[in-house]
Amino acid sequence: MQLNNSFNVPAAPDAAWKVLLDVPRIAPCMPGAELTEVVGEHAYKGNAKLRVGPVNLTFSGEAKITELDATERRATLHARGNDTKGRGAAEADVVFALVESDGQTRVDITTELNLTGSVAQYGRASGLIDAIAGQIISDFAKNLEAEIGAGADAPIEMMGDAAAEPDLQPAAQMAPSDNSISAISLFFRAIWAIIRGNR
Amino acid sequence: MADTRDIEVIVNGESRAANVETRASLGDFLRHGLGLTGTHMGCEHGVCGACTVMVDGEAVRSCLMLAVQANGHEVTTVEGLASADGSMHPLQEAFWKHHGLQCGFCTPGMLTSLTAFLRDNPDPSERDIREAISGNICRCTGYQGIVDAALEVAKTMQKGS
Amino acid sequence: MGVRYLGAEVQRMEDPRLLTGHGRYVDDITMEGMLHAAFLRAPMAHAKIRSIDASHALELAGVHRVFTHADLGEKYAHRMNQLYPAPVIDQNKTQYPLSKDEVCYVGEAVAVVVADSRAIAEDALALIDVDYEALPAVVDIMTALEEGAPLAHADTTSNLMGKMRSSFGDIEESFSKADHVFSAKFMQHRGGCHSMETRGVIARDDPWGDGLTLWTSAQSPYLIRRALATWLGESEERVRVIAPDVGGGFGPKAGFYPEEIAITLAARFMERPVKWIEDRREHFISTTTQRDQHWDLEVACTAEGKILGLRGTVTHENGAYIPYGILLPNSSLTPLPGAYSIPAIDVGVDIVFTNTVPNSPVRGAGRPCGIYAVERMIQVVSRELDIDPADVRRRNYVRSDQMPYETGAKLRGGAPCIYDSGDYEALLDKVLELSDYSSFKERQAAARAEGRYLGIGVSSCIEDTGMGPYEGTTVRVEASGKVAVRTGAASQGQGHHTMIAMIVAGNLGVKPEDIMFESADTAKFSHGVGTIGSRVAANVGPSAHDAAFQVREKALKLAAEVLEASEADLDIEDGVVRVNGAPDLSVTLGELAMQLTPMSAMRVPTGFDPVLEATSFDGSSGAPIACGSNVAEVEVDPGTGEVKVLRYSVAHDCGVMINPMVVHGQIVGGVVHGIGNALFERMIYDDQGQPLTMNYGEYLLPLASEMPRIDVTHMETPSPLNSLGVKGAGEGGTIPAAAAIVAAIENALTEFSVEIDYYPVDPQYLTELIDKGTAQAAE
Amino acid sequence: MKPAPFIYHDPATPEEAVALLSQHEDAKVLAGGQSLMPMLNMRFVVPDHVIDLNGVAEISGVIDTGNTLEIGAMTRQCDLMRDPGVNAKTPIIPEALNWVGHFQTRNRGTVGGSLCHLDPSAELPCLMSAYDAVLTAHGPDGARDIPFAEWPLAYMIPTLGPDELLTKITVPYWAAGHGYGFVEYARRHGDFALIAVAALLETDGDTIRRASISIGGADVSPVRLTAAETALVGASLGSDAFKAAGEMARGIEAMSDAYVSSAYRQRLAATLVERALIKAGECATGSA
Repeated sequence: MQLNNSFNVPAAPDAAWKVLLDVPRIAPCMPGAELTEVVGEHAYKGNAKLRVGPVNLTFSGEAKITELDATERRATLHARGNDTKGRGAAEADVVFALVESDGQTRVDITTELNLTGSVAQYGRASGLIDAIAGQIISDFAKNLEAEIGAGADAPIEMMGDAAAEPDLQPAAQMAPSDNSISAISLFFRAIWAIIRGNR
Repeated sequence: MADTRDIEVIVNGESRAANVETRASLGDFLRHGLGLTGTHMGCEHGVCGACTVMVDGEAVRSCLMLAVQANGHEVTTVEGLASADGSMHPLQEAFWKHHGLQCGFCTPGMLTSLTAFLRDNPDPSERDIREAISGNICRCTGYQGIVDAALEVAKTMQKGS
Repeated sequence: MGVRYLGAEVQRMEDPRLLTGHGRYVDDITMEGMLHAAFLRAPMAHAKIRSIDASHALELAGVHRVFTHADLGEKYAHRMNQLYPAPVIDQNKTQYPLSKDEVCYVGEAVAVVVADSRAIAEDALALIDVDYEALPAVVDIMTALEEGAPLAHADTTSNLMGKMRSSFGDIEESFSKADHVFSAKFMQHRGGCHSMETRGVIARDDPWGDGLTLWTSAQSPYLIRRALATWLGESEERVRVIAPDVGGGFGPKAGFYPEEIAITLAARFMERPVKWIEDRREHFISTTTQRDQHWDLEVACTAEGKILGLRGTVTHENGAYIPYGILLPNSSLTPLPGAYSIPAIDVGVDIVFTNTVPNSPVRGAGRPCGIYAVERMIQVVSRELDIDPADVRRRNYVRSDQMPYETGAKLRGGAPCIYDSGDYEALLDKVLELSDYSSFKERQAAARAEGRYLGIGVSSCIEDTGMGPYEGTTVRVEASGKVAVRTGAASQGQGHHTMIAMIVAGNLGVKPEDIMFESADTAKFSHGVGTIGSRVAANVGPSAHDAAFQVREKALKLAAEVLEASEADLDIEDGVVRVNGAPDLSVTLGELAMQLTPMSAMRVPTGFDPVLEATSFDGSSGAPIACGSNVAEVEVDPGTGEVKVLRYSVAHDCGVMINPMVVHGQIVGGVVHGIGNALFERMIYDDQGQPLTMNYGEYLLPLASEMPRIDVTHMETPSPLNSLGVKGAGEGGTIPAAAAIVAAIENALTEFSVEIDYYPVDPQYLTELIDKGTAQAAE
Repeated sequence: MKPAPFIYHDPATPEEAVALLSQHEDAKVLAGGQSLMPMLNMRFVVPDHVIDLNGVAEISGVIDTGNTLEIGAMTRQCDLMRDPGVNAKTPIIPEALNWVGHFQTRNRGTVGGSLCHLDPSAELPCLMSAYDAVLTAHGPDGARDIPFAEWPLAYMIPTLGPDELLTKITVPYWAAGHGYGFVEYARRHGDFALIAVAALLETDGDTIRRASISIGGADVSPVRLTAAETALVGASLGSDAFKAAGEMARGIEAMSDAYVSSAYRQRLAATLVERALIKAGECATGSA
């Protein structure tokens, strides 16, 4: 399934671009996600948690920047994870494109998400699973918007250091922790809104 | 190591003790633990009804019960329906007469379900019987022979009472 | 003589065993040292396999081995053979037993774990790490042939597997002289196997002893023996395949599966028996199914509704591989004239690969689709010309005085399709009477006055059954007096034991209960074909008849010598040969068998075979054509879109009935399968090829609660193609059902001008058509 | 299709069960097992611990308090159906339970299990929504009452802490002689409802005094048709009012899935609300 999100950040494209490439910094913007290891230049290991009703999933896998075009300011992040209990896999190609717009930056995020295995094979929940995935991406975009906005004020050199020597502590904890009831509640209320909106 | 429990279950009137893995279903325990392979596993998610047995006289899905949950209870399987002398249960006879089975795979669940149902509902209509076995899927017969068999047994039970 | 049990409603001999829980299905069999297997299956519809890491799985206590394609070694690195080669297959894609480097449907077997128990084997599946590179998947047949469509296989340039065509008569002339030409497009979806017993295999390999033995839940053990031996490059003599009690087949169990090879090799490598029992989720994604066919047809007819020609195109969904040749598209085309005399037909089929479970026949194979297509066009003619659907049929039937009637279509293998016998109009009359067709309009009007919508639908079908040439039987009298009967025909619930025992007992003069019946074990009978295409009664019936007759002849000849009487004066009853008029003079069949055994102090008569035995392969010459007419009466609730089948009537002719009770059961069961196709069974994939319908709460098999009582009446027009005059009955219930149901629904909703172009007809679809009709009427 | 390994616990009291829940992080409560067991067998749910409540006798059974019906969470659906008091005072409950699975699953399935599983299509949540039932949960700090309206938190997730246990459901009685109707449409007998409707009416002669309409299967949790309930109060029993209520149901929020669209669910809700009300109206004998 393809999901599209766009937002503006009050920063110049160059500044926003640097934040975007700082994967350890932006990873926590993904609800339920955590980075556990840097395995190479632009390659990382981590987990993402997801709850669908009684089913608690933990996807464990890798994320990698597969395409980087500094002049066009386009990057493609490929992320792929398997549920740790064998119930399926999630794979995503996330294309980030930064475009200058009135001195600010518009960030276009195109996500091609594919769920496979038994998690994806439940017809009665099919609409819901799409909606949950959509919500996660939309939350990610919102968190990223906040993060890039914040990052634009920080000295660029600092962020460069952070990228070189990543601090695996989340830069900002905006993702709802997966067992916090109120967070789940908020999260799902948002999903309901999406499900209804889509009809 | 595997989580196991010692259990004791009365199966078809006979006390059977065993050490079972707690994740084992009652159906798998009957089949592979006790060798009572008359109980069939058709879907293992509680819809097809082939694995139906009676626990304390009530028809239940043996794929949706853990073996450990049968500890201290009485279980009747299809092997326990016939009389001690080997003569078939009236329902088994009626299935035979009305061609109520073809491949025979759903049959044990049909028989255990209908045995319990007819005991509690001695004067059912055809509609009642069709609803009663709506939790037992048969791919072969189109159900008609099964329904006819159950109707006949109900009628005989009425006369007998 | 001989016909004593033929036509009798004999209670089945296999039943007491099955009723008391003493059947012996594959999973009931256990053996010393047996290990258990579970398959790791592709989670995506199309992907490259980059690597497989089973190291974590192997560390789990109780896991013995994990096999992948690479682990099987060079000797076993090849693809499976094509079971039914055919010239029209342009791209012969068969699977590897375990995927090599590409998976082409969700469910394709990638690795197999062998462990102490099934549960442990499943635990290990989650620990195998496969690195897949996802590839685009093709799911929709309507776009699969378009330029730029994703390809089902990475190394191909098109999703077109092949093309075939049924063409006869002068189609141009038919259309040019027609008063009317009408067209219709419709999609047909047929579901999966869903035998209540899933598939299952036990393999034991004993190279120094019995050789390789396979117990498998299958319809065609001989085909599996041949296919397995051929794939292994070994002699069939060292391969024994047994189909024990089988809990339903319905077509998909007639094939040969990757798991049968993989489990064989696992047993071979482990040097221990290995069992695999398919679970229900696996059944949805690894047992072959029937899927979508799209039809785009034109019919040419006269003003009176006489059909002159039929032409168009079909798109047939084949799934990812070709496990079973082109049997399905072929059997969709063969019955195309249906029960009608249609001078010209020209219909082509595009056979299309998709990234879904491979395709094989399900009860009726392509026949329900072909018949549905013809019957739809009859409905179209009836509607457009406002002629009663029964009358349109009447005007077009092949008449009994035209038999044998060569339609112009071809059976599989290219033989001409010839309708051998039958009276289609008489059959229609019978079903119209049975269903109170003539008074339906009154019922409909009375119901409408109460706000209820009733409808009636008629359909007629023919069915090419009993494809010969043989399915053999051996009959042997033992010294015990028991009669051993062996055949290759596997039973999945059709009652072969009873049927054959009836024939043999009647012919030979023994009690049916003295017959020891064995079947579906390649070590017990030399050669068999399989239980497919409603062929067993029409082939094993004649061979059992003939073999028993031969044994009888031998026994009488020998008895004549022993009793010093004329053969003409002898008769056999209950296993005893008596001299007519001299009741004290008798010898049992067992004594006669004993007589042939060289024993001290006994004279062995000369000039006789060593045993009282005969084997016959007498069968059917060609395909006996069964026929049927059905009437469905339904009620539609426009508030919910629910369709209730109120009544269903069948008039069926499958020639001489050996055991009418069994025939009745086949017809009723078949109709219910057909109603399932028409209204309930639908297997859904998403656009990425992920199957969404993976449990019995979502895949809707017909239940007793929704099924009507089905009234059946028979005609018995003997087939001239075999010695018993029988035709097949296994699929005749299913084939015409969807057409009758859909016609009845349209009839119920005439005031909404509902035209159905898809089945299974689900309530949402129906409410959309109703609402559309309501809106149009308001305009 | 065998469950992944777990550690099995069989507490005898609610306190023991709560203690086990507090102690073990990844634990799943096993009630009747008619929903959890399939998910365990299919390995959708893979918990480290399973806490079986079937030995917790004190949370099973029904009590008629005079004004309310108290249902122990572990009361089996079949027992609730057979209870004479339930049949007399809350007749819609046995009527609705007829639609819950099949008699074999009702022999094991429990009331609390269904409410905790919270399948969007399940009949019991729909009923409890219609009744504004109160659910009592036990946790390490004792009991708390949760009105049904606050019970569903998200798709198939109730408002229960990880160490809380549903122990009791309290159903307030409607006046004697109230009308009730439970209708649903499922593809086959015993299937998940596409839409289920529970309707309760109290009347005074021909005038509706009180109404409750709950729709299951439309959204992720049961929906109360409050606007229609309000509109019905004071209206006369009869087709016009019921039809209008049905039309209001057409506007509810509804889900789509692989099988049916939200538009179809809305259309079905309109049909079935009207039919449930007609049924309720027909059996209302006047409560005054």
